[in-house]
Amino acid sequence: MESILTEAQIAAQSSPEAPKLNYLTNGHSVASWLLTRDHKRIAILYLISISVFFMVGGLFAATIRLELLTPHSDLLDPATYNRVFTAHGIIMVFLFLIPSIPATLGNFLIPIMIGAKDLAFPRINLLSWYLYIIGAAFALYALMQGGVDTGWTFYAPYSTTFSNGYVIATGLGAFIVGFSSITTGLNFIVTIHTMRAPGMTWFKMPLFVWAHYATSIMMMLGTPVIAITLLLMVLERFAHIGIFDPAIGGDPILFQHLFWFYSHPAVYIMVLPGMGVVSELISSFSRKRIFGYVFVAFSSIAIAVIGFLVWGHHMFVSGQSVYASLVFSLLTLIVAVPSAVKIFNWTATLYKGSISYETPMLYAFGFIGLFLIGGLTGLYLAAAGMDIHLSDTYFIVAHFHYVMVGGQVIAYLGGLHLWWPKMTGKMYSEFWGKISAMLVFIGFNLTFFPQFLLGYLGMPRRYAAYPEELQVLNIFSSAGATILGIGMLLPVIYLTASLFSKRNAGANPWFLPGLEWRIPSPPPTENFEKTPVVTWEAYDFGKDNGLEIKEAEDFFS
Amino acid sequence: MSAKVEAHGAEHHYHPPGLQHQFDDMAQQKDSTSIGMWAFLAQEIMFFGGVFTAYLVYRAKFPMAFAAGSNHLDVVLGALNTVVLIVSSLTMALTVYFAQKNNRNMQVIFIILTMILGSTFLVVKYFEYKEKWQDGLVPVAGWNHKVSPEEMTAEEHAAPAAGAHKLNAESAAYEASEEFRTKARRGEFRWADSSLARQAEHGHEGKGFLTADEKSGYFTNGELDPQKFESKVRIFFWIYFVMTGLHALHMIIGLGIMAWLLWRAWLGSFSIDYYAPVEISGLYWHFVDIVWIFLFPLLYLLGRHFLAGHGG
Amino acid sequence: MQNAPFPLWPEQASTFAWQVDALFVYITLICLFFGVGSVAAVIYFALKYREKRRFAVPDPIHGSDLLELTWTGIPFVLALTIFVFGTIVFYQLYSMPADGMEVYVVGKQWMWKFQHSTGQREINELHIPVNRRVKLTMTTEDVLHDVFIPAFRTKADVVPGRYTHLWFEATKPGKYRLYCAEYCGLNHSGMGGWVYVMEQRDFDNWLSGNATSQSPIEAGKELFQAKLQCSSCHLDNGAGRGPKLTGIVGKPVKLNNGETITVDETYLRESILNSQKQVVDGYTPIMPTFKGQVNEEQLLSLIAYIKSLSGDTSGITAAPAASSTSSSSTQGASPPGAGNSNAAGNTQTRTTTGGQANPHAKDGR
Amino acid sequence: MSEHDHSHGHDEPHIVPIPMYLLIFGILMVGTIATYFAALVDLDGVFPGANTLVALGIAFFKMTCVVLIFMHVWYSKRLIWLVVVSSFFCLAIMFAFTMQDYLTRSTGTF
Ligand code: HEA
Ligand code: HEA
Ligand code: HEC
Ligand code: CUA
Ligand SMILES: [Cu+2]
Repeated sequence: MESILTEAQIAAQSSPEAPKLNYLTNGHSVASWLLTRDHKRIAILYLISISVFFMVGGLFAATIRLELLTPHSDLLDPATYNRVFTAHGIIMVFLFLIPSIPATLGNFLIPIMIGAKDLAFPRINLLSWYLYIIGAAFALYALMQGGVDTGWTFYAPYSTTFSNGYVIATGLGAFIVGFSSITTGLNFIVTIHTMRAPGMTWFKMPLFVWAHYATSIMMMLGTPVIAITLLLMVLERFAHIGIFDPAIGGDPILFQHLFWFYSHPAVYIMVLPGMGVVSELISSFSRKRIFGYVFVAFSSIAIAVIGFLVWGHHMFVSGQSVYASLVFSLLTLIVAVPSAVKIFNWTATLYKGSISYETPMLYAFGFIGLFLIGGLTGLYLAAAGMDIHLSDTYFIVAHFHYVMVGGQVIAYLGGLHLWWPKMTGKMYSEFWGKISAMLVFIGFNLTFFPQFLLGYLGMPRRYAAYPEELQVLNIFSSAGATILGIGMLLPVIYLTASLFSKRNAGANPWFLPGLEWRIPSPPPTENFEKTPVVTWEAYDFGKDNGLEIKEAEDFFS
Repeated sequence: MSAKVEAHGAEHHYHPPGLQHQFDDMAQQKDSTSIGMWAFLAQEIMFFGGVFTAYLVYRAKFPMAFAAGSNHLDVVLGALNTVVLIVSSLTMALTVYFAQKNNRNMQVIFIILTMILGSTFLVVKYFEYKEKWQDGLVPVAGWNHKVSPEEMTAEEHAAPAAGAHKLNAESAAYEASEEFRTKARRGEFRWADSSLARQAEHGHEGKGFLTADEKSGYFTNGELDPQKFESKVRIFFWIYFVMTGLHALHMIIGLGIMAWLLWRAWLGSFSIDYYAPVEISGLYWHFVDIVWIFLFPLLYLLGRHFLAGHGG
Repeated sequence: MQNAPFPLWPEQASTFAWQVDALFVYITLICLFFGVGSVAAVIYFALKYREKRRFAVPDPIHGSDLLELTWTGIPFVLALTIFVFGTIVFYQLYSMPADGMEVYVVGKQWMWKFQHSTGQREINELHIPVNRRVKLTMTTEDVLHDVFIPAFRTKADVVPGRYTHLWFEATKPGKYRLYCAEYCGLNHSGMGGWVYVMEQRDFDNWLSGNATSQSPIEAGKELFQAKLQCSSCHLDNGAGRGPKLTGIVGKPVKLNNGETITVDETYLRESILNSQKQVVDGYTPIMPTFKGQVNEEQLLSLIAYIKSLSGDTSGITAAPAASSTSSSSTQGASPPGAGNSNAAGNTQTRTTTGGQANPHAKDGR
Repeated sequence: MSEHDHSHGHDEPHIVPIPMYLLIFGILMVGTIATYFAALVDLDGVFPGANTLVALGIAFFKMTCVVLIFMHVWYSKRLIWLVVVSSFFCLAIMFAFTMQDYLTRSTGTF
């Protein structure tokens, strides 16, 4: 097979001129955006929406940390504080982190990476964005009306009977957003099965696609359960029938089972895409195929499958049967192994690589360090005897921020930087990129490491006020959050600024072999002029990858 | 490879009707839609699965209360509906058959038959719900038919409040009120047929078969407590309404899909080359049928034998 | 550690605290092994293999099944050791001693109520003797709460409608924090207090000297006469709308269904909570049900007071449900409302009404 | 995994003959009648829970017929089988792991 690059594309790669008609310039009306069925435009719609919610969630986080600067509830009264951390949790989880990578980077890249014109169901893709927006509107309505104070876990019977927040509106919001996640997952599964270009076999797919495949399985099979659970909760609150009400024989712990049946798989929904991104980052900037590609690919699937068997580890102290706890404990420790496999393979990929420290790569390093800490602290929680002391303390808070922020958010930022030139055709400022990556890393550790100590000392979570002797560590944490906040704010500024700069990125600024780098930046609406025929392995930097990646000197001299 | 069809080239290639731009050919499109539908059904299974889990948990805890609740349902109507749905599944399957045979008229006829059967199901369901409403079996306070004084029998007038109570009773004032008296007997939450619990207490040859939860869940100081028993029956009805309600909702959506399908079939859109919409609508319809195949025994039948074995 | 500007390690004050800490250290060692190892490797490789020429392409390496097997196998085995160790500690923490000193705990938005088996009651404070096993039997009147004592390294949720248990044996006299660790609404962070661990002698003193607070009988009297207005019907001369309650305990009472029952705590409890159920012969069932209006504690006080009217001032020793009026076939019938209580084997002796219709709830939101 | 192959245009759909549909329909009707009558007989004498087992067994059998023939899974690719089986597997996990808590709870804490 000869190279699939057209003359024009090769020209585009070396000349800074972007092609005239791309997906961004193909229609400028509002309707051309709001009614688009182009996966790339929908990705941009998602990108904008989730960024907004990330800011809102971040502002709530800032409020939390400000309040916790002093041991007393002086800035916020407890009623407000409860609403603030609930809003923070719900917005960050349902409106930001779950759609973060899949709905933006995944949406944008999966069809391109497998050589398709679009996702299998473009209209359902658009529907998914609208569902997201409708769900978010419900949540925002609840927020405006005074918020919810149940915590993001909505535990019964507090949520069903005792809370006087807007539980129904929020519950319905999360219910609807759930369907947006289901439709995204469905689309990905079908697309990955049926839309691969000729020659693109399963084991030629980038690991990013594998990770999304595993994520989609969990979205498909897990999310409906949270939907029905929230529906039952809403109905219960509305009609006071008592299915979770112990007064008439209902069982509040059933709610926890149903909730975590989804929400544990959801935490993997919240990290697998990040792992997919990190595979791409590590490979790209050490210019090597991922070590043990097949193992990394299957470890995603293993996490998806075993991930459904461990939910009870959130309920060790809940009054669940002790035998059930032990079964869940064992399975939880087993599901940690595939994550270990990934970490080790990434490390091994670096061996004898040709490593450059671009901004995205800094995020990848950050991910490995932070996710390691987050994941390893998961082991403490998985050991039933240890979790009794740690459950519902700041140790948990630190654990999940390390995996969610240190894992997924960092990976998301890394991925956003890697594919920003592809999505927008513009290059951001490498200088500011590096600065902000460092700030995030330092700020993050300063914020959340002290929380491990706080947790072991016994500071319970969801506390508006805490004992005086714990103030020093809390001040560290709040100080760190300031640095972290600045670190997170910077990309918003310099990435936006890059849109108005003249620094065109070219089709392939980093000389990478993936299919997405073989089309212009920004890509045309149809992605490929001609359906590509794939003859090379994933991450093939070698001579026969069909792409004339000349060594860099040629371009820089 | 070279035989690939270019959907959106500069010149016009062969573009079969119904082929969407993102697909290369009809085979790919058909594959995608059917995998998509199956994935969607997997999602539906888990969605219903949540309520089935709740059913499982509570039925394992309170089998007698569930039996008592089940005995309040109209098993004849339930069986009728089962038959109606099975026939509709057959007509749906035949619709697909005739689409494959390019027979427009038969397609239209069978879609209409399917819709008629689907509507029959819903009408029957409506009457069942109405009956529950009249009998005070809706588990939500205040959502039942209020028995007016005129409707009451002499007996009911005579002993309005004896042993009467309301769940979550707020006060005696309420119990003494007019509203309460009008609900007595046939009013809300009067469904305790606690004889089943009594029977289970003594069981076969003196071997009681109450579960541990039932022992604490129905009895107060060793006395069968109708109020506590009723609250468990109420859980049964709650699950009954959620399950059948969600199922009915799916039927209604199914009818909407059928209407659209009828329109397309009328226009003669489907043939052996392109009948994926018929096929996947059929999948959906059969799925809804399957849910009912389980709901029928779980809700209507389990527990009937308690009546049979012990003469009621 | 006392000299540090802030604490870094919580005090160890129970027999199993060291086990939990040992487990912590064990897992930490494993984590350091993998964490430091991986991070060191990443840093070393990143420095050593930094690109020599811009975007040079190194020789590809595809992988090694042997390596994969190693680094799947080793974590797997270590994970299993963590499981075993964790299970041992879990067993220690969650298997209840048979001979523990019983304390009953009722959580309520937003306070902890403790009652010793000798009758003493405290709020947000728990006094216990050192070196003695203490077993908590816990429930809640409203939502989930969680008893958490970091210095003892143990916690457990309290669940409405059923009993959960916790035990510990304190090793050091002192004052330790008690928290509510399960989110329970508005004042969750205020729902805490102290556990006072005392030498046995001090504890005995405390027990006997704890007369400052109102006794159950006094509290019951106040409820009966003022707060709940029972006395408006139950007059001492028997002329009220309800029967006279003086001297009834231990005596048979005839009901209007012809049965005769001996008045005991359970009967009293039922009469108050479900007054319509057992109606005294000759009276109309006009007594309102107090279910949902009196909480568990008030109920205990009322019963204590009514008993004192019959000259029985022993207070509440055994709880109503346990005073086995249970019929033979339903041994262990649990208290009303304790719908899914911990099953038949649950022979412990306090009761609760479980959650009731709740005044905080706002409809339709 | 069974794959969509780009090299041939249309894979011919399998047309299930009408008698097959009628046969399945007959089985379903018989199944319905059977469940109905089985439910009225007290089988608990055989072993406890026999009634439940029979009712669910018949329902499961009916479902299998519908899935295989009416829904054409019997004639479909392996992938479809996989989707069907894995979703039921997932459901089974939810049931089993939830019940393992409830069924072992009454034994108390160890
Ligand atoms: C992205 C999200 C994410 C991820 C990936 C994880 C990953 C893990 N989590 Fe976490 N978790 C959360 C998000 C996440 N978690 C959240 C949000 C909560 C709190 C919810 C709430 O209550 O609000 C929580 C709570 C939580 C609990 C409940 C605590 C409690 O409430 O009492 C537990 C208990 O087992 C747990 C365990 C684990 C484990 C074992 C992993 C594992 O998957 C980690 C695997 C990774 C590694 C282990 C690191 C790499 C491995 C090696 C370098 C090799 C060494 C390994 C071995 C020796 C096995 N988590
Ligand atoms: C994706 C998930 C996610 C993310 C990204 C974060 C991010 C952060 N979280 Fe979050 N957190 C949760 C998920 C997440 N959290 C969840 C699920 C809970 C549990 C809730 C519950 O208990 O129910 C929780 C709870 C939680 C607590 C515990 C509250 C308590 O239990 O009492 C704390 C306390 O420190 C905290 C802090 C932070 C901080 C400092 C960040 C920082 O990383 C945030 C940094 C980002 C920013 C600061 C935004 C940057 C942007 C700006 C600053 C722009 C400013 C805007 C304008 C100028 C317009 N979080
Ligand atoms: C409206 C009047 C009224 C009020 C107020 C009232 N009761 Fe009664 N009570 C009665 C009547 C009438 C009976 C007898 C009928 C019955 O058993 O239900 C009775 C019966 C009882 C009995 C059983 C007596 C026996 O001899 O067997 C007890 C115990 C009791 N009440 C306690 C209380 C307590 C405690 C309160 C306050 C919390 C209270 N009552 C408030 C009217 C009242
Ligand atoms: Cu009680 Cu938190
Ligand atoms: Cu989890």
